[in-house]
Amino acid sequence: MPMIEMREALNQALKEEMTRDEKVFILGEEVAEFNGAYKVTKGLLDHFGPKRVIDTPISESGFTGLAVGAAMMGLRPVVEFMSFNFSLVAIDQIISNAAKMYYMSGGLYNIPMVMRGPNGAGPRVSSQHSHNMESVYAHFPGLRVMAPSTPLDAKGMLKAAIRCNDPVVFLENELAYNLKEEVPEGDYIIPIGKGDIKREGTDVTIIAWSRMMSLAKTAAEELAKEGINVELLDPRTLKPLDMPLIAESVKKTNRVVVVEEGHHFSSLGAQVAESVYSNLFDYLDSPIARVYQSENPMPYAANLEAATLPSVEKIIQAVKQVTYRN
Amino acid sequence: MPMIEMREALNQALKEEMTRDEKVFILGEEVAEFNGAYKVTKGLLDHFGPKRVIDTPISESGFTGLAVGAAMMGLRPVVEFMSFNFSLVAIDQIISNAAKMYYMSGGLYNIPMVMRGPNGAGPRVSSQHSHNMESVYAHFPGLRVMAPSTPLDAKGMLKAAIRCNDPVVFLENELAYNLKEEVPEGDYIIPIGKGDIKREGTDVTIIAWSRMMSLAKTAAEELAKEGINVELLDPRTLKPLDMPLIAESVKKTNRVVVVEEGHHFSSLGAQVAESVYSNLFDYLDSPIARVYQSENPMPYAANLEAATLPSVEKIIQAVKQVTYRN
Amino acid sequence: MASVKKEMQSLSKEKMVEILEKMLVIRYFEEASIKAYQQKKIAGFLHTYIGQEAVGVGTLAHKLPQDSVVTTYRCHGLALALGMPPRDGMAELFGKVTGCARGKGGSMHFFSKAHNFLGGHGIVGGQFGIGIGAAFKSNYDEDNAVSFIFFGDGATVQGTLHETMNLAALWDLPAIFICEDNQYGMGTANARAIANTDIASKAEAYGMKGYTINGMDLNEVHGRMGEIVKEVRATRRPVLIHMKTYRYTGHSVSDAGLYRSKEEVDAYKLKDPILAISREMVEAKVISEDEFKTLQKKTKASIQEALDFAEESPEPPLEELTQHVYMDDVGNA
Amino acid sequence: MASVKKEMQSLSKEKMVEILEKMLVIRYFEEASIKAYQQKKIAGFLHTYIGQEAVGVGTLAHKLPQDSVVTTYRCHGLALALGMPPRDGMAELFGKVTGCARGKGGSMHFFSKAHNFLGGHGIVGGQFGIGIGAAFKSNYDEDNAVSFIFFGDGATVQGTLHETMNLAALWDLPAIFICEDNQYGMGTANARAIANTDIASKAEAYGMKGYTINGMDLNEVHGRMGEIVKEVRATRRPVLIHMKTYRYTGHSVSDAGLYRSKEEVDAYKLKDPILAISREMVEAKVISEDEFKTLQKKTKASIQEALDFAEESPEPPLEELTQHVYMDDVGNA
Ligand SMILES: Cc1ncc(C[n+]2csc(CCOP(=O)(O)OP(=O)(O)O)c2C)c(N)n1
Ligand SMILES: Cc1ncc(C[n+]2csc(CCOP(=O)(O)OP(=O)(O)O)c2C)c(N)n1
Ligand SMILES: [Mg+2]
Ligand SMILES: [Mg+2]
Repeated sequence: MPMIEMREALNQALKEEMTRDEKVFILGEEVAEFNGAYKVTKGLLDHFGPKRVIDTPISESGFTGLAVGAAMMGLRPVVEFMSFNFSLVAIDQIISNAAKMYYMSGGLYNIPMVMRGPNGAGPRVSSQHSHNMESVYAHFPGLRVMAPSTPLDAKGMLKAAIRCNDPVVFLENELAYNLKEEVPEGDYIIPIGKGDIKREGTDVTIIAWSRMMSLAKTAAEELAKEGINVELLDPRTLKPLDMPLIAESVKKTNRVVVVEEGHHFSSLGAQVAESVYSNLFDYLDSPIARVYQSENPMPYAANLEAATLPSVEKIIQAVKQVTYRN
Repeated sequence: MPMIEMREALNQALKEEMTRDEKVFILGEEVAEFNGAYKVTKGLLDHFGPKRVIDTPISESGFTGLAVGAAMMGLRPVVEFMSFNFSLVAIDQIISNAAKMYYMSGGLYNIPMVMRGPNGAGPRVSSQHSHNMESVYAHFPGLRVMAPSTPLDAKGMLKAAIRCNDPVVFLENELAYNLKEEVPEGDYIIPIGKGDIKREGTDVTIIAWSRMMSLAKTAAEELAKEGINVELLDPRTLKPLDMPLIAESVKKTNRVVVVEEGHHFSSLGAQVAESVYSNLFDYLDSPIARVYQSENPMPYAANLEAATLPSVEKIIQAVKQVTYRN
Repeated sequence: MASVKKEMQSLSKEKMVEILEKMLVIRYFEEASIKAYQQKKIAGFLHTYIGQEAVGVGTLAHKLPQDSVVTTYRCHGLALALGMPPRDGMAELFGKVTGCARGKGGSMHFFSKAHNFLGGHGIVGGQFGIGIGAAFKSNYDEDNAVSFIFFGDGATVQGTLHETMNLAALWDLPAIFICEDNQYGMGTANARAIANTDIASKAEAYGMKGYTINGMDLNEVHGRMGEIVKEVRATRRPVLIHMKTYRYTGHSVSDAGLYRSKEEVDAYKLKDPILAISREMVEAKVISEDEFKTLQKKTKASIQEALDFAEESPEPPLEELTQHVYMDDVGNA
Repeated sequence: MASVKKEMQSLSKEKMVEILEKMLVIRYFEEASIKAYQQKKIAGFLHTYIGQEAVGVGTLAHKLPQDSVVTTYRCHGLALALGMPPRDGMAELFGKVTGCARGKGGSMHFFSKAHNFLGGHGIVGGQFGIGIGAAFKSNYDEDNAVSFIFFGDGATVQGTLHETMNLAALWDLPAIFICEDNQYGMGTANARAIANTDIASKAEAYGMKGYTINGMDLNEVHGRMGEIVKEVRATRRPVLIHMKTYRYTGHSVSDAGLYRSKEEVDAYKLKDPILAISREMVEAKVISEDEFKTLQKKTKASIQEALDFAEESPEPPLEELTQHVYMDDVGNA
């Protein structure tokens, strides 16, 4: 299998799905002639032409709304947000329209639509360009939320998202676009709602997604040297969560660390922890530890940025806390 | 002390603060000539004139942005959202601008601004008009979030919010505007960050805010008849949470029910529960029970709407669950 | 039919009667819904279309099956103009499972797949994108459709109008933006909300054509919209229409309307579009006075039938509570 | 000074030299920042103002102390035009605590309270509201100020422009909307994004005045903005200015600029605003060739000083991480 980057894996997913179904089209800022701000859509304009690969003006609310309407009429739009920070100016279309349409029309109009793009901190891009949006989008029923951590997952998950008949928020990560992995050529699907054990272990379960899984992997390797055997669980789909998989792992390890890149308060990480506490209370040998961004907007300065974000060290620290190895 | 409605208590707070500080002004749809969609601003135009009580066009993003700019230049705007559902079209101004400004300007520009209006379900207003926004706004550092449950609290809290030098999201509730209570005339403050025990009890702590506290009160009365002695804790400020008060109560009762009107996933209620679990693990005699909206957009039909929302019965059920009285 | 205004002369008697009947259906439906609201059979918001009937009926007379329509919460009139059976609408207002949105949407969220009626939307300006999306689809599939996008005067100052008019003009989308200017957004007269109240003139900023039409005059609406729809269908260029109209009732049933005078309202009622066109048709002997009365009776009866149907229909079963949240089943949802 | 263009004739020599110097400061600052970026002293996004200097300097020459200014992420030039010391800006780019935003904002978020410079904003269109808010404050306090709101051509299709121009026009806010049309929004030529590229013509939709100005010509910018600012200060009516300009570098340092030809860029460089005005001043004997060279040297040295300062300054102390999140201490925060 060829070793390819995350961006290329996503590109393959788009290309294969657009080939399979001519109702699929992609639109967003710089996706066509510029080949995508992060090159995820590279070559698609050449291959599919300007009817299906569409550069938009900087009108997120307008073109997201357009996608909702096109989806109601039977097309299957893929909206690229240059980054999910810019989804904030379009969020009413996502929450009031895309998420509610199927329900409030009594089942008449479903919205087969994917919204994708980088989420979370970029490198040194400061306060307005570093939002983690999973906690917001996962809050509202009507949306699915997915966030791959590896190229292999990314391809199969994006294909599942495009085939889904409901609106999917698909969160990528700028700092992970160049992650490399062997990825099968051709068609395969990673189903929505299925998590994955990225490393088997016995002492503690780290639940982490998107770029945080890479950090968790490094932490697990470090910890192995100290004799702590970490299980790594990637939910992959953030909503709905794969609770059966989480339960299975927690019943085995009895200790949990939840790692998220974003803010902690009223967050997806809080939800994961709360779900574990409430459903698996008797299996827990220690309180869950959480790793997350510090409680401030993202600063620009290198030292402050580093101090804000989760790190391998912080994850190791958290594992030691729940395993009482401090 | 006169018995007054919630809307009148809020009105007094506005009037007193506008009298105290001429930098305070209010703007929003129908706040002036129409006296407010829910009459919270009644009489303010007559009293303060059109310079300080301003009807806006239906341009939430525009006038919220205007308020941010005015705040940077030293004014103290109070923005009324006719409902917090409409804050979604302005949310980029709230999150990217209001919440980040003080930090990203390195402390040069603080934003003394209050955004207020009804939050949560109205009566039979269906999918797009029933959002609970506390879980979203509480997620982002830079904002304070407050949600009074009684007229007395409402007045003192809104006064504190207006005097705050940071942006405050102040969540009222349409169905609670006519709640009546004795409220002192004249000045008093309920400080930001201070919760309140609305009823002392020994068997279980119900943590609830805004309109849910009324339901919890009724539930507590019912439960008292069955010999279950409920403590009612209203955090009042949702961010920052009054964790010392919560800890004190939980250490006493050892059992917790968290009630929120909104959706449960990645929510403020999840956060409250998680905070209790993580900080007070050893004091809990049973897993926390949560009461919340069912996982669907708000339907219009009377029976479905009722089934969606938390109810006194569901709260009683949850209390029985954590006290093992089923 | 010599004395019927030029615009209508080309229509058959049947077509003219159909148009008149639709206006009556809307009027009676809305009047009945207000009554039912007062009887607490309907709850939440209720925004009626009374006074604006000529706009919806005159415009949508030109809709072809492949065309689509989207509007605001003030959506009953357009649904009925499209031919939605009154019972489907009334049952929706009553929150019954037989309603056009299975009782889940309510007054603000009528939908009809049979007519490509893309809703009833509660967020001011929230429907613009949907409308241009339908127009986009039409170009994508080359199906010759146009998209009718209705909105209020108050909505002209929402940012999405600007974004979507630009997109439509930039991409040659066959979108017909129709501002139903009833002169108020809730209690705000539009001169207090819109810096330049000549709404058609805003088209120029996007290189679009703009038209102003007297929305109280069925003849004018029908005639001019006929030409405009034909033009858009052919050129694929979006247009902006400023329809001057008026709502007789409050913004919603709970609005006492203190921001405008009784005289103002009464003056508009004298220009009532139904009154005007029915008189004209009687005078031109398209129908007799008796035929008109029969039509009124028949229409009223159909609304009564709708009320009975709504009354007798069941509420949605409780299992539906969490149905239609997602179309796809997903493993661990 | 007979041969200096009419617009500048009223200026003293000192004022003219000051204007030229500001343009040089910006040019050298930006060139130095690109170099420092390549040396990895600066990270994240870096959007330079090279080519657009005449717009900022020519416009802000008319700013009074009480006036305010807000712009996009392409904010270094305006900060320097206002008189922010280059070291404050360079230290910010280096992420140092001595920077104008204590190293917390970075390239996109310059601020200066001394100049009412309300930032540097990263969200396209995010600054419009701030700008009209400052204008609102000026009317509220009757302080006679005006508000300068800069934005790119790409931002003209964000909904908030529409909302804020309407509000400014409706409420007579002294806001000067200045579109710096450098012809591209990232890789998108503006004809591919804007349905009607005659941006000044959009003012009409709000009953505002619109003006088109050659932003490569310092004389024209300075002269016409002088009149316009005076007009707005007096009338309190907002205006929309279409400044035609060009950026020489990529959208940000990481952009190779493949969407436009070298010829196109070179053609603009021939119209370079600094070259033009300095030649004119030398020809008109406002300054001598030597004086100009001295000015260049002096300016370069000041930028070197700024680089040294930035280099030597400390990073923000770690305690600052969670400072400036809130101004007020709150009990249990
Ligand atoms: C974004 C948003 N802001 C505010 C509201 C509340 N609201 C509902 S209708 C309305 C007035 C709209 O007036 P107009 O567009 O003229 O339509 P009309 O009701 O007159 O048909 C307002 C302010 C809303 N639904 N959405
Ligand atoms: C709402 C939003 N969408 C997208 C972006 C990404 N983005 C940053 S700059 C830019 C282009 C802006 O072009 P223009 O307004 O012409 O300004 P210029 O960079 O040319 O000065 C884009 C698309 C953003 N920052 N904000
Ligand atoms: Mg109106
Ligand atoms: Mg540009």
